[in-house]
Amino acid sequence: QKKYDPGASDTEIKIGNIMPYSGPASAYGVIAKTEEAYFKKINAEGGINGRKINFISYDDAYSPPKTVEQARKLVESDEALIVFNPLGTPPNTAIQKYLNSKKVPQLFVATGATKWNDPKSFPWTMGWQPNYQSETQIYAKYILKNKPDAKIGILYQNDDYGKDYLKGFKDGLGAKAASMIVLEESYEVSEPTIDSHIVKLKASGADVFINITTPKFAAQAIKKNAEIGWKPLHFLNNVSASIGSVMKPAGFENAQDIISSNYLKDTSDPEWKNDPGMKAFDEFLAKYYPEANRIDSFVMYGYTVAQGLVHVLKASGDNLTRENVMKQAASIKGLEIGSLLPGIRVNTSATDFAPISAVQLQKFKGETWERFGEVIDAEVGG
Amino acid sequence: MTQAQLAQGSSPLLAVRDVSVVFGGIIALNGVSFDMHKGAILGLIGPNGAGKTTLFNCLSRLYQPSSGDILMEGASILTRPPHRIAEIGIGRTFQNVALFPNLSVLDNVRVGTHCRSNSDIISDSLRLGWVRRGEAELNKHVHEIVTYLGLDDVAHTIVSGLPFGTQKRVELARALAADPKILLLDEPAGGLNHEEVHVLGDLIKRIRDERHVTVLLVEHHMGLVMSIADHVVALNFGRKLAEGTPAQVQADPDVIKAYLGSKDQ
Amino acid sequence: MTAMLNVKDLRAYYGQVQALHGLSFSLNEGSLTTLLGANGAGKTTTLRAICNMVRSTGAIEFEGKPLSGQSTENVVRLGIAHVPQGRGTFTTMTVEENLQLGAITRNDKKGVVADIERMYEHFPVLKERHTQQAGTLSGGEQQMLAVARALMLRPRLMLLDEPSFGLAPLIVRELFNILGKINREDKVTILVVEQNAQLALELADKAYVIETGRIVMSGSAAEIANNEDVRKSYLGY
Amino acid sequence: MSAVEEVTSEAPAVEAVPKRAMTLGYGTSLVVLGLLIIAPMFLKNFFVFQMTMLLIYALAVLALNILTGGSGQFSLGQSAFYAVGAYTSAILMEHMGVNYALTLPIAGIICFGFGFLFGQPALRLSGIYLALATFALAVAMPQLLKLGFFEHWTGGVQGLVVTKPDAPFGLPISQDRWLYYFTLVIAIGIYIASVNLLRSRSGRAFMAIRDNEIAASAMGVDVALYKTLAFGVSAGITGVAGGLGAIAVQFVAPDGYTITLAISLFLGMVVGGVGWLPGSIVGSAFIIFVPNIAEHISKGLSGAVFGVLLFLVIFLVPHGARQVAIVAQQLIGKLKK
Amino acid sequence: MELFINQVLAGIATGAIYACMALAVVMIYQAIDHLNFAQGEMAMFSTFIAWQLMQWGVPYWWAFLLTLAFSFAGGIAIERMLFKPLAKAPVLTNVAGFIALFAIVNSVAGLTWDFTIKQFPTPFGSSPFLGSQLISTHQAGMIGVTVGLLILLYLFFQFTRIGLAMRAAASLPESARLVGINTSWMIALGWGMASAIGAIAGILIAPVVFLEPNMMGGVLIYGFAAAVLGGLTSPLGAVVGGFLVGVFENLAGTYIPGVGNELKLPIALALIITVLVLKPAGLFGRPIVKRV
Ligand SMILES: Nc1ncnc2c1ncn2[C@@H]1O[C@H](COP(=O)(O)OP(=O)(O)OP(=O)(O)O)[C@@H](O)[C@H]1O
Ligand SMILES: Nc1ncnc2c1ncn2[C@@H]1O[C@H](COP(=O)(O)OP(=O)(O)OP(=O)(O)O)[C@@H](O)[C@H]1O
Ligand SMILES: CC(C)C[C@H](N)C(=O)O
Ligand SMILES: [Mg+2]
Ligand SMILES: [Mg+2]
Repeated sequence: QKKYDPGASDTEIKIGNIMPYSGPASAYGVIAKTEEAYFKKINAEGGINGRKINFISYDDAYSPPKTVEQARKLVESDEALIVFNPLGTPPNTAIQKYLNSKKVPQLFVATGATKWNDPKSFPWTMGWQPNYQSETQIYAKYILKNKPDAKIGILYQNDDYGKDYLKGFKDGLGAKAASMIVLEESYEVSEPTIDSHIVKLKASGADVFINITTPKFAAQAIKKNAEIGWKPLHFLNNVSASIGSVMKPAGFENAQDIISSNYLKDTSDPEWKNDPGMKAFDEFLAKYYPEANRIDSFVMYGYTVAQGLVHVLKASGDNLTRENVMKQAASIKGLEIGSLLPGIRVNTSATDFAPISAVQLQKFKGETWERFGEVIDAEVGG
Repeated sequence: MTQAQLAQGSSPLLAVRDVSVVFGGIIALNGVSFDMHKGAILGLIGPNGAGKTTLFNCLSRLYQPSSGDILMEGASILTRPPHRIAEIGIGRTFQNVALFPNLSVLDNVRVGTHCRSNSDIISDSLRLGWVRRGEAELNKHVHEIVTYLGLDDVAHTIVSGLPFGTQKRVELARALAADPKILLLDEPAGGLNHEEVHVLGDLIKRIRDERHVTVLLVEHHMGLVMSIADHVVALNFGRKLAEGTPAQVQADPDVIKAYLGSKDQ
Repeated sequence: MTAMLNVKDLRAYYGQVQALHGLSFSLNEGSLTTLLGANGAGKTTTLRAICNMVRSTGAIEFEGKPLSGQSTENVVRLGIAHVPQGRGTFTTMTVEENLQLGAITRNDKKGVVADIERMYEHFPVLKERHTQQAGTLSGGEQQMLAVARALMLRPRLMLLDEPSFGLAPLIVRELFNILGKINREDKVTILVVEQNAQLALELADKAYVIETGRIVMSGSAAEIANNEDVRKSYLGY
Repeated sequence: MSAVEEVTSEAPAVEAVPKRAMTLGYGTSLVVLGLLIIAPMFLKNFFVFQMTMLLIYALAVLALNILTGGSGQFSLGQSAFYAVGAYTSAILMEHMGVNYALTLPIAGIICFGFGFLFGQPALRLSGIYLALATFALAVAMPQLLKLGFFEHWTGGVQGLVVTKPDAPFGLPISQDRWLYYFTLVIAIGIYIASVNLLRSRSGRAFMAIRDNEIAASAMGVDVALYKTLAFGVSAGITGVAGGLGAIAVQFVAPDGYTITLAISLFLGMVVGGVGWLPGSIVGSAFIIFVPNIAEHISKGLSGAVFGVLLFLVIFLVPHGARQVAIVAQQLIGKLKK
Repeated sequence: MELFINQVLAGIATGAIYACMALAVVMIYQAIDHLNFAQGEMAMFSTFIAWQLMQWGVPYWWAFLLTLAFSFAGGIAIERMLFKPLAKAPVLTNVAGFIALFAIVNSVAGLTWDFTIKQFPTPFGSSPFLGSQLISTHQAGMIGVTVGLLILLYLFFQFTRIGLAMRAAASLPESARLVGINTSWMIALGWGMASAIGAIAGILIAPVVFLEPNMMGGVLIYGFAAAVLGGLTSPLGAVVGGFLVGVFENLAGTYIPGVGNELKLPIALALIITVLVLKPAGLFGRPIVKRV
């Protein structure tokens, strides 16, 4: 029996999305462009249970008031079924209350903040990627285990993303945080270079460097470290763990032995040359998004999350109500997506709104990441 | 007997005492002193760069003398900021016309009344009763002055396109709107032809007589100065060169040498 | 004598307002002509129209070449110097830079240096102030600078808009001596708008009187000086 | 050396408008007002929300217009005042439970004070130097809002969620419609007060300063006082707009009040016509809708399309909507004859 | 003490970036009497052109020269096409035009070259300079080029006729025309030169900050601040201003306790405003006196 909420019909499913296509965060725009291309592919292949996806994506320039306007437009004017993968913590915070009161799914938000996994207070909001706090907790545990006398210097971006990472790291160290951390440096995205912070970190005598920066600054930091001859044990956040768009520009020789973690396959990693998942990705790009820059890690990100959505919609069958979509999203069991690292699966439940919650540590060697250790379940508290 | 003569002996309305002004290395005024008596028209002449405008600027407190004092009705004006000069009755025009180019003639003149009225931004925004009544009164006053100076035809025109001479008249109107005791006129005859200068001369005298304004007149048009001034001060290189009746000054050999030049030269 | 500048049926406009209503006149090569008129008559507009600084119609020819359609700077490059009303001083630059700018179109470096010295001779106060910011000069000093700057072009035609404005009587006379001299010796043609009609008529060969945008009288300077109305309005005797 | 004011010489940054042209005639005003009152009754809530934002940004543009068109001072720092207003309202509502309507005058007063104080150092600056100073303020504001020191109040980088008010007295209209009419009343009040202000002695003092500071001071205008007052008034109105914005959007966060907002408001003023108060609403419409149109035309090039549209507008009407109004007025005048 | 020296050196290195941009800012200011908000984006675009040429196999110096030529011509073309029609429009309308240009250039670059960072080569190498690990040879080279440019610009404005004409055209176009200056072309020339200098700045900065469409956002703010601090009329001021801002912000970030880091930029800007309040024409600008 067919059941529809606004945005769904026999022929189409309207999916809303909000992305910063313009303004300082425009680098993320490719995420939605990739998603759009992926839905084109799905539609070309017959759609979802016979229905075409109508992907409506709006620009909010990363400005929360604009996000609210666009979200309301999606819900009230375009009548989209769900708002899918809107990007950024502040924009998502701005619309969370509204979407929950309207009972519109805010599905697979494109930010790793920890707060999206809160089904009790916000049953209509669900995260996607491993959350920032758990990632740095993993680093913290690693340090406690392997280098208990570390003197730690941290560089983080002064916004929600940096602070979330920072919090996770400190939580991970627990009581030892105060004694182990010798310097916490923050930078603003408006700074042209972060050289002076690196100089300061080196001078602090730190021998472990927690690098919580976005790609450009990560590359600057890696390069500057080499230039001033600072060789700490270097942890780099997953946000910037891209070989093609960070390690290579920063110089492979400068990036050796950096530790990071990942849940996605790196498109520049020769390891996946013959991997079927990667091949599918390349075929998709060639056919539906040829102008894409495949080394851009956001392309892979968009490709993956779009598949997550397609899975949920398929599972919803003919019952395309918002409630059912949310229900299906909350009951993904062991979904494998070709672009996820081996052993990492998508899992959700009525009490677990964190679809991807596992990562694997990796170390940069030569020109590739070498993964090591187990796949670690990274759910905070879990 | 002129009013000026009547007033002689009593204390001066305005007294310039030993005023000097220095710009970097340039001494623009060097110990200048003179008095102005109520009801007089005092001519101030001197070669270019003698310091006449500089003296005006001291009187309206745009410049700070490096020494000396300026007394208005016995009180020094040097402690006053520039915007509190108009309220003690010193009004001026500018050598090179300094109107508010984007405002109409009427509004230019209205600004002239600024120091004679008071209201605050809140009452103004709410257009309270007393503000409205004040504006009405002010409008009457402003229109009267505009008519007095024959500016009715252009009253609503934006001043920037007006002929130069008309602009000078608007400046005069704006200065008069504040009911000054002393009017400082910096080359009001510039750009006027002979006939127009004559009309202007009459106007200045009328203003003095009818509106009881004392006038300090800087002018290179000797005909005008000689015909209307009661008293003339000549400056040269920032110093006072001569002082006296127009006839005396005009005949002063120093003044002739430095400023007038002899006819047969 | 040939006509150096020929103006026919000149009309000029400020926005919707017409300021000149069909002026025609000509200047002979080497002549010194004066333009008289009341406040707002259109004298300034006439000079501005010759240099294409206002919207105008009609024919202006300089040495047989039409000036209409030429940009102001090209008109100047033909050798027409203009001392504008209000002086147009480059107030933020030094006195000397102002003079150099007057000669900016010239290529003879030495000649320019010599001419600057000559200007300093004409107007010694400018020499004293040569490094001073021009905007801080007194009104009269700036007027001298404006005339000197125009002379720096080594013009063949000079348009002067009330050059005696704000000048002390002594300097006015000197200025007119200089103008007379360059007119006679350097054969510079001069058109001068002047309120000091007496001096101007003394010096000029020819004069025009303009009223509300029309020429109402023309003739030799002597004729004009003897006209009743002119005597009354402009000379005062 | 005498105390000559060393004023940096700048061509007046502002092309001024004659005062009489600063407002609309009665007839037109009534038509516009009628539209503003009736239209929302027939619109979906979302469009009502957009119209509310339209009024709010119009207020902010108006405030800038008073500062720039009125007193000739340039400001790229309006986003900072907007932010202070927004945070004031949000904090008062969320932390102290103050009624939303009461927070607005408080936001206005606080911003007035802030603007007035900021105007003090700005006094000595003009033109580009003033632009830089205000720009600095705009750049600094989000960082100040993020400061850990204020985090308890501001919510730091996370911002604050604000509760949307219901219509009072059980009026049977939606929250959005109620907020719209509430905003409309405030906007009209402020508009009328602004028109009054510019037509008064104070307004003339502003404009005199804009046109010629030295002459204004010789006429008895306290240049320093009126310049800072202009900043204060402008900031105060912007603060009220910010407060309304916080209530309408239901969220405040540092990222909402970056320099981009200040630039938008500036563009709104230019498009509406510098110094022409009714243009504020046209300018506001431009900054709200044109980016939407641009992204509709091309996502990847939305910035470029926006730039091209902006160029088209300023090529066609370099004086902004005011120019359209003048042409229209002339046409109507001709038709009447 | 070592930290102090290190921070000063790091500040000088970053300051070189600001100084470079500030020179371009001064250049355009002298030509159009205004700041061009799109200048950073134009520089970024030029740098991408250089990068693209090198991707196509053009050797560094050829790419460099071609980019300069392209930027010069591009600057002139932009002025002719977009800003000449606005010559009679109010100043603020022109500022709106700069913002529009900013949006266009940024967006086109983003679409053409996307937002991933690109490595940009340096002709000076990036080994430690004179054995000091705080300044690389690239940064030293950058300081050298900046100083060289500064000298050229100074000579240009003070001693060439065209420099004088350009200043005159910017400060008082009407009078400039009256002395025979083709004001309109002076402005175009100014755009061309500013654009070329911007290209040099971009090419020098890119190896440090990595090339991407938003690379100039922060740099331009600092470039403006540096130019204004030094005095917009003075190339020397721009360079000194750049170094001062660089050093000061680092020291503020390091030594002002508590708020230092998060407020580095606001504190630096506040300092600049303080300087301006005391010295309105900037440190090296000639004070302009207005009189009546
Ligand atoms: N701000 C200033 N800086 C430097 N010099 C100045 C300044 N103001 C005036 N001067 C100089 O002071 C002298 C006196 O100028 P002032 O304007 O008073 O002359 P004036 O008598 O009014 O002359 P004029 O008849 O030409 O108007 C002039 O030589 C002028 O160059
Ligand atoms: N910018 C302008 N806008 C509008 N009208 C103007 C403008 N400039 C001049 N006019 C008008 O054009 C007419 C002629 O002015 P013009 O300046 O040529 O007169 P003038 O004879 O030089 O007089 P004066 O120099 O004594 O003012 C005047 O009526 C004047 O009002
Ligand atoms: C991986 C990214 C899409 C997330 C981004 N850094 C954010 O939180 O805003
Ligand atoms: Mg004078
Ligand atoms: Mg004239």
